Amino acid sequence: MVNKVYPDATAALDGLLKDGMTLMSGGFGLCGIPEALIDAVATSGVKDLTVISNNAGVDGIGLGVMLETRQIKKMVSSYVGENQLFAQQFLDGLLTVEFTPQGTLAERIRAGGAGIPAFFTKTGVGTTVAEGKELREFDGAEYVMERGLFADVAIVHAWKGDTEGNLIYRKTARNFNPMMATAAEVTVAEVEHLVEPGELDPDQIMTPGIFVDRIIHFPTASKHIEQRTTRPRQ
Amino acid sequence: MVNKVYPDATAALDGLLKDGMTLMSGGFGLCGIPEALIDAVATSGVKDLTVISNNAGVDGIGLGVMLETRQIKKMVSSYVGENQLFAQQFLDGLLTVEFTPQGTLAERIRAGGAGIPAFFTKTGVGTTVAEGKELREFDGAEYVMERGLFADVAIVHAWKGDTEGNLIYRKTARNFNPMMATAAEVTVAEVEHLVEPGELDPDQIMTPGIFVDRIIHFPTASKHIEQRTTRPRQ
Amino acid sequence: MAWTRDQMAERAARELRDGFYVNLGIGIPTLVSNYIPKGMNVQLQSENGMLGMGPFPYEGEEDADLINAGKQTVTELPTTSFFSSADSFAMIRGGHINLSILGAMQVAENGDLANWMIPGKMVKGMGGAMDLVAGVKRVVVVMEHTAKGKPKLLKKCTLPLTGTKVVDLVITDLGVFEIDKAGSGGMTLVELADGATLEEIAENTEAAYSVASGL
Amino acid sequence: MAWTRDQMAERAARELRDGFYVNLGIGIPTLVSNYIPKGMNVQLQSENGMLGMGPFPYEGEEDADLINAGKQTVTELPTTSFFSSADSFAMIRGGHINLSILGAMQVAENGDLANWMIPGKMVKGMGGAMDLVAGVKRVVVVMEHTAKGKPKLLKKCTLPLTGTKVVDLVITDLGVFEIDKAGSGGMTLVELADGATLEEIAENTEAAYSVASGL
Repeated sequence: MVNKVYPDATAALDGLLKDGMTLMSGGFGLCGIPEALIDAVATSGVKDLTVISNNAGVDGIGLGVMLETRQIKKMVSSYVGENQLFAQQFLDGLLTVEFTPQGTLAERIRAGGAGIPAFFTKTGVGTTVAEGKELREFDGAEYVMERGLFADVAIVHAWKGDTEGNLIYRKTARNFNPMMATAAEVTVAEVEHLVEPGELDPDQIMTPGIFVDRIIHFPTASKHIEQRTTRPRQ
Repeated sequence: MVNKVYPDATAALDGLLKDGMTLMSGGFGLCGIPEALIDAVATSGVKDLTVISNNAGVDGIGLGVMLETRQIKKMVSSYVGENQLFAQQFLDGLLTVEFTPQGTLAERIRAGGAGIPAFFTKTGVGTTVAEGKELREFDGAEYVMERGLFADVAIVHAWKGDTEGNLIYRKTARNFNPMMATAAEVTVAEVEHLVEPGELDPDQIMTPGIFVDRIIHFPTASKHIEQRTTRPRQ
Repeated sequence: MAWTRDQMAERAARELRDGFYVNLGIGIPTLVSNYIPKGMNVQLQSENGMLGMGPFPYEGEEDADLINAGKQTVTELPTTSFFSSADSFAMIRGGHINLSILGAMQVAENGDLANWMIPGKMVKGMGGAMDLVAGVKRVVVVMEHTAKGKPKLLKKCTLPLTGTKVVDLVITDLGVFEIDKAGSGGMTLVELADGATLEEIAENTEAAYSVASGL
Repeated sequence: MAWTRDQMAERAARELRDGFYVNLGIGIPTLVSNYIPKGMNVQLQSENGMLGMGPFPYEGEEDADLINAGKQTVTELPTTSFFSSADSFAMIRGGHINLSILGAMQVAENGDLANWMIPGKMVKGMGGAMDLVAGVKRVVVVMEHTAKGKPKLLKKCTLPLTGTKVVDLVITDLGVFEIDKAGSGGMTLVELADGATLEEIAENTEAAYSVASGL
């Protein structure tokens, strides 16, 4: 019987990492990022990575770790403003970035996973984002053609998962994780709660197990908060 | 305060129906079809409809009702084989049909709701489905361009809904309902269980209330079974 | 002498591998689920929005909200998940299903497939067949070798196509044929059914094919 | 004399209607939520995947899995739903959000908007801004009338654009301007802020604009 469950992040990534590969990493800011898997990629020493991720972590946390180790050659992101090291490496010419509007990024990833090589969107028409891309009119409005994205490996974080690879995300930690899980040759998931098949309601499964090749139980996610905002008790 | 809850299907469709309009109707076969809303459209007498629905019901049930009343001018469907009356009206030239592969149909509806006017797919390349459509090569494979679909009114069936319009579907009754809910000027939902906001788990809501304009409580859905298949008890 | 429907399904089941996600068409392909080897984990996808399809329910336990792509009542398994039609076909189109086993009216020597309409007859529609053959990595056809005495394995399909260069393997009541759909290797007869002869196949096949060594 | 940030937010809140689904950008637009009239049902969308965004949590009740697009901890409401980024931007791109209120560096008289990068400075990225202005039906900009004494309402934006012909209304500390983004009506000054004068606006505006009758 195929066993998708691995003892830890390093074991789960064994054999998957190659210099120059393309990696998708879930999360929005530090919310819902695959912490353990990112750390294991950093520890592995794999380099010249193209990383597709909405953000680039913050200094020392999340993808920020891989910036410290200079493993990233190129980022495909919508916003990297929280990271000083990123700014410095970018200005020093050590890494490049392909800025993609957040919704276009999400849709490109979904398209990649759904067998759609290209689609048209209004987003970015008339801006630098559309430069060099095909423009086209439909029903009197102008659209730009964007391409699907597909990675060698996707790493995602979920709240619950079963040994079959079925995943459920929690609140806004869902974000880019479900699409990325569909858009890579191999998808590795870390879950806060690992359960047996049958323990998840089949109507509530957000990522069916078909998309998940390897899974680890990671109950100790640190889940950093970037902007801790509160209101006074009344 | 805007009130989305209507007393019955006829009230919920009041003012929305016009001859020659385009209607999306959820369901796969007779599973998850908006029974009450279909019956109310039939009773209304509106005619010359273009109906986008994966199937056309069976004789006397679901969209089959609207075939009896000859209200449908054109169907956009992937499979209509369960319906004798459909066959007869088609052969008599009383209605036309635009056959669309099931996955392309689902994706065209999703695209329409997601602001994507067109996308490329491998499905149908080299077949009659691709005739007259743009073909294009990406990374060595050939694809056909398909257009998004958007309707004047969508009618959908859900298991649970709240008065805000948030919907949850049950098992394979989900099918085309979630996409159709996003792809019309006005979406009307019938739900088996109508609850107050806060009673649905926000992580489990499949159609956010933003997509639902009107909703009715329909606890008495008859839910026909087309192929009752069973196995002997051992 | 030739394979029965069940023998054809049994042969098709030998294409399954542990961990596979598989879509089975209606007819003989549905029978394949009876021959999944014990201990092998194979999950069946139903394109109306279900992965991990279980057997038919016991009488009285049918659920109208729980049907397969053939509109038959089915059951859940512990592994089951449900999803929308858009997500289901994203799964299919995106190449995530390992194997599709389906029936056919005609298969051409280059892998072209026709299985959805006969001109002049009422057209029922292609359902999800075009999506499946275009999207699934490996497509296995299970069909009778002939229809009313006429070959179904042809040089070129005469019926409207479901897909072009999509079929990898054809299992008929007379034998098994591999098709090099991506290359120029054409069609090769790789197995004979019990009691079938090379002559019988030659007489009933229009398509050009090689015969694997050892047959 | 001119409007304060809160007065600008209060004015922007007058663009809300009962039943609206609204996306608020960071900065002054965030303050708009303080001025939603009592009894009016307005649901806030956060593009990272949430509809029905509640206020900041009480101290000690922050949830790292529950943040808004500004990465701030927020709370749920009874109306809340969560979804993926793809579904969130399908909602935005598909025109389902009634109103987007956001900040800007520059707005041109034809509705062009620049709010994401300054050449020569480190580029942080556009986040969801381009999707919002392209997809949301009605786009309201709230911004200071000038930056370091220089006009921000221009004949043509000099900074890289976020979107072309996307802005419907601009609320500054000096007044309110309508833009006929789809037609040829150009920009019209429709309200003066408390204490602002036509002369003050004329001196601080590069864009061509008409003045509504009655001002």
